[in-house]
Amino acid sequence: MSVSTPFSTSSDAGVQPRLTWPLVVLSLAGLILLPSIWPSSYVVNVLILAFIFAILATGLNLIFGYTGLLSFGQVGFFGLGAYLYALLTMDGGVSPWLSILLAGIGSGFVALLLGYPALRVSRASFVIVTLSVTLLAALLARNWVEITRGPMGIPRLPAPSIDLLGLGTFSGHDPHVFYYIALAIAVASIGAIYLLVNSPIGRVLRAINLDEPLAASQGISPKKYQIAAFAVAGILSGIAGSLHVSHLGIVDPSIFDPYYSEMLLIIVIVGGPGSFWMVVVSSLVFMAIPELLRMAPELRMVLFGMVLVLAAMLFPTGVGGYFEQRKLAMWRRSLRS
Amino acid sequence: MLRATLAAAAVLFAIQGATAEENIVIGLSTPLSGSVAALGQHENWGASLAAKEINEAGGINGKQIQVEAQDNQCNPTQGITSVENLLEKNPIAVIGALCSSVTLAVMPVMERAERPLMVGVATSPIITEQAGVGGNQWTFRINPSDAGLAVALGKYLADKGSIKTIAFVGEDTDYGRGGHSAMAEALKGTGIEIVSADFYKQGTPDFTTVLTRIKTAKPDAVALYATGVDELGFIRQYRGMNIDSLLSGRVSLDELLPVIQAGALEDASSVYPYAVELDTPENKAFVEKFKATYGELPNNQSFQGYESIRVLADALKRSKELTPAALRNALKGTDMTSVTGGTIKFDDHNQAHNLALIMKVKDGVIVIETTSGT
Amino acid sequence: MEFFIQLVINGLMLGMVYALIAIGLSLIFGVLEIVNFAHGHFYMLGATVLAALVTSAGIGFFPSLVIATVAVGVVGYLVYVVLLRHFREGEFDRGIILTIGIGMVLQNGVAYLFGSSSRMVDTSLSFVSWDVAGFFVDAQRTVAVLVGAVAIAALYAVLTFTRIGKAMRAFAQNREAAFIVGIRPAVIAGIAVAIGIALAGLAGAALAPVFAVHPAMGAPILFKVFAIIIIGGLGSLPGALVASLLIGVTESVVGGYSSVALQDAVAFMLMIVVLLAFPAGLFGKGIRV
Amino acid sequence: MTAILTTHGLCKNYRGIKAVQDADLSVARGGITGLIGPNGSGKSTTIDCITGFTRPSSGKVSYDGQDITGSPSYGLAGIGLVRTFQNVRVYERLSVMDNLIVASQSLRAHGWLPLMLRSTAVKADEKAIMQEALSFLELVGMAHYAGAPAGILSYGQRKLVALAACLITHPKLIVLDEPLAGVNPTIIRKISGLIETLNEQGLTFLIVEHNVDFIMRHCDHVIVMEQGKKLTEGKPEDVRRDERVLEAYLGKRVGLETKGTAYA
Repeated sequence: MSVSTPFSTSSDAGVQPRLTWPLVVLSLAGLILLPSIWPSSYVVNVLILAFIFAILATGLNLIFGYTGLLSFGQVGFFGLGAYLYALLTMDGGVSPWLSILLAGIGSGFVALLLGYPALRVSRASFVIVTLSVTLLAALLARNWVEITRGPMGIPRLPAPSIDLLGLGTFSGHDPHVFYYIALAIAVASIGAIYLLVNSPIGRVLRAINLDEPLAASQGISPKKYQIAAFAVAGILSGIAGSLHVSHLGIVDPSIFDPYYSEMLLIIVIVGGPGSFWMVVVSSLVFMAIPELLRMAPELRMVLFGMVLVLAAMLFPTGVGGYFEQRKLAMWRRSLRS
Repeated sequence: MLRATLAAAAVLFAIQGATAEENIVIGLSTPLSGSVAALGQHENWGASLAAKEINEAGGINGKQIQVEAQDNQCNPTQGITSVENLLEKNPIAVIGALCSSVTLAVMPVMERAERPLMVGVATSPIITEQAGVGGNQWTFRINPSDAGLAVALGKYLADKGSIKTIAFVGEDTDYGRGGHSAMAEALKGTGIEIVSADFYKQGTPDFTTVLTRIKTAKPDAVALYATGVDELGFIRQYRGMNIDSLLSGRVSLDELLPVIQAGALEDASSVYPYAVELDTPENKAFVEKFKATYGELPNNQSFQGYESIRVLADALKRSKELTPAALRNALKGTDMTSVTGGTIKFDDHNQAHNLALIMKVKDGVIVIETTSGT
Repeated sequence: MEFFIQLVINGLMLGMVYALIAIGLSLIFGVLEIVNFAHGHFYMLGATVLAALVTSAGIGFFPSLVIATVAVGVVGYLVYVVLLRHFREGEFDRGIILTIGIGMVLQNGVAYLFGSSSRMVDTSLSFVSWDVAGFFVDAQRTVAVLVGAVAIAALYAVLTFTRIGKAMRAFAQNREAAFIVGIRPAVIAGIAVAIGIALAGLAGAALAPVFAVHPAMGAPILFKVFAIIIIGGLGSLPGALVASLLIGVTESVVGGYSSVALQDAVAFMLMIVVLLAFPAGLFGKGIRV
Repeated sequence: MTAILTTHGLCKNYRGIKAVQDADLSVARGGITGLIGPNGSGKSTTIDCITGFTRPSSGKVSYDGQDITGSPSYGLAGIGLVRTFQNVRVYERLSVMDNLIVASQSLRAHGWLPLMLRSTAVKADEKAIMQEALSFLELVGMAHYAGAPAGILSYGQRKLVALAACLITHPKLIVLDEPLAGVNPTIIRKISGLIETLNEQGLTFLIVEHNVDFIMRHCDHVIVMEQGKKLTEGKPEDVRRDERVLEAYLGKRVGLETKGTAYA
């Protein structure tokens, strides 16, 4: 046996079809060109939402799919980032770009602080604590009127703008400009998480998820990695939240709508927890579906509920997990022969 | 996958484009799902009923009005998406968005699209501040603001003379909070004092605590700013506890008929922009038709939806051409009689000043005590 | 002082309501290790069924109460047989995802079928209240609390004296131990789930004449009860009862002396404090009676 | 020989049950120490206390001159103390190679940024680890499975991979919890041989095992536990002849059959 055995070192690359990279580049090119081919601001708006949800879903995928912790705090950090953005730009006079960055860091920092009590006991209590954090954040947004302006929300938020030297300034209030801002931030933050999960750190996260005692016996401190992953997911949520309200132009307590938590969960479950690109694709698909299924909203939610039930019963690993199963089957066959 | 989705979307738009050719499309963005879906449904019903009536009477210069409703879940995100979606259908104007925060989020979108936004239900004063002079030229509001209603109620309560202290209870939304600041402002100098203010979370099932406090403090009146589910729950528990303080505020008495008939709300008063009991021929006809069509009595939302279409139709008829810009100019010159008997005329901030109705429960029925301008 | 005592009375009554829901949730967690995210929606289902029986079918309150409880219990048993039964131990996340899905179907299904507006259920006790030694006691609420107390006492008796009850407790301690009692684990778990869910349905039905009935009523109370079972110790039934009463009283007193907004935050803040001080909750795990 | 690991007065109580009482144990550096005893005699709890998976109620654990009482499990691999588990544990959805790379300590020394960006130093390290992992896999005879997900391996094969994963941490002392249980004779021979070879290279072993044959043949020191206490210790042949040991096993076994159902 020579050293040149083509074993997989990055856990993801072996699972995904080989076409991944050309596909990613092609899709990206497509997304860059899309507004010029199809300039409908409705379509542009739906895609902006999809980019924002892709960031949010990638954050949940990191903490749930890779690290194995089901967090309902992501929407809480999403809202926290949104409020941080609003307060920084409106009350703090900070520029929109810097505010997005600070909103991400701020949300990540709060996640870091909450990680310890949340992870203290069990996975069950982690779920409930993170859920409560979102509920508490919503309560705070509604009732701490002096800071958050309460349910009236904070309107007239600025949007980041692009200053191209010589070409003038493009305001992010124009959906077509904001489209590229959202795309750029999505590519940057999702790309960073891609690097993370495919690095040795990502491997350790998966290991902790698969067998926490074994990892501990090998000198890995599970809590340290879990809290760090929770913080990183918090940063992503904060960035997504600030980006979102800079586009909306207003932040109010409905940013904590449980509907977001439900959608986010469906995106990651159907895409497949721990399957990187499938979750990103799933965000795009699920942001488009409500637009295509604009019939009876209750019926749509019943349908989504059934999707969750079916996914939990039949495909707990989602679409992405399906590829992995196939790969496992292939290995078994090859070993038998 | 993405391509398939986009292709499907393209087909969808193509279909929608075809229908938009013949009719005058008016968009409606309102919550059709979520906790306030029932209110949105009423606005939608009211608007549809008005459109039906106008179409049956020959439409606008022979063209039919088509109301396109989109769900906004009372959430700014869905609000923007719903309006962008409506804009694909080339509407001449959009009615919306019931919730103040959604309305505020949608205003710049409509401004960019250069189409009128007709606000009928949202009460936030910021909407008016931002509209008209020096601001958003495309937003018009027909419902009175919180301030107008609160002034009318404050005057009524002060004239009664018997009320000196008020405990305020409201939901922790723009409706409750906005109502509180408007009341506080309106009661200045009337000799009436707001002794406590409580804001509860929407969907709270239990009001015992705040009611116990009120029962102990014994204010002369309780001003309630609650909606739907919570209002019903509050009033039920309020009556269950035999609290002597008079009930007032913005109580949707129309929806509490069983409680009122049971004699449980005697002497309660309320200020509202609309009441089923309003004694004008237009309103009688409206209530009749609404009930026949939808099986329920109309409420403020259905009335405002109905009125929004009427105001738009009136402007469309006067408009030189059927374009959004011409419609806006026509709207500015609106001077029509409302279903309530009041006059709809937009001020510098595109705010109309319809009537405020003070209603009271007397012998198990709702009577309209006074009407005043706002 | 009188005000304070009144607040405590209110709090204890509210706490009993929480207890009914929390004990069922804790029972299911103890046996299956599943956090039932649909639990609040079964509470809503109980209230909705009762409202339909009383207002539309004209059946009396108490017969309706029994019918609604049994109906919700049967739905719960079916949920176990069709869905939860196929879960293996340790599939914690799948359980949550599944029950969230069930909750979405229930809430939106009811909203689709019956509309999302709220309904009131009137009974002969609706506006009756008593003055007991100067303190106010609401009749309808007293009925709900008594029904709850009877149900909790009955559950205690079942867990202590019957074979199946003992099996449930053994099962919660050690899955294989259930074999000794000679009852199949699937049967034990199925009955535990049915009882737990029926209790939620009972709570909803008993409270329908007190609170407004609408499709979204399940979520807020469920989240509060989550905090309660964490405080009481996941899976501990006495813990659930004590924590429920504790939260009920604390909420009432906090709301009475400060603000209603803070009242809603009490349970969550107390939960975080308990997690920091007693990580396993006040009572630790295990269905003990 | 000096002791690499000692415990003094080790106690562990669970809800009033004394799982381990006053155990004074000592593991000689460079040796193979066997830890035996009937079921429920406290062997597993003892090694859980030693490897940081449970906190002793009282007593002291020293390793390599350091007091490690109550230190968390993850703090021990770094100082050369690793363990395997009774029901073998591997990362089922990771490849066999990745199982070893995760266990390796050296990559974790890098900062997160170089790791994320795979700096040249990280790349070089990774390459070195892969080489090393492969050599350990060859040693245990699993090199041709390097790319396979560990989940497809048989029970015995997993034990081999788990052993290789221990080795890549460069341990001084390996605690093996029933390394031979549930494994076919071929792999028993394989594992026995490996332990022997590695011990010759200077590795110390503490082995919990029921296979008496293995204990007699490979251990140079045996500790017997019964009901949470140390019963006796000594050379395998001496322990074998000890009446008390026989009694403990037989007596307990009888007791187990009646009592067993309560815990089964």
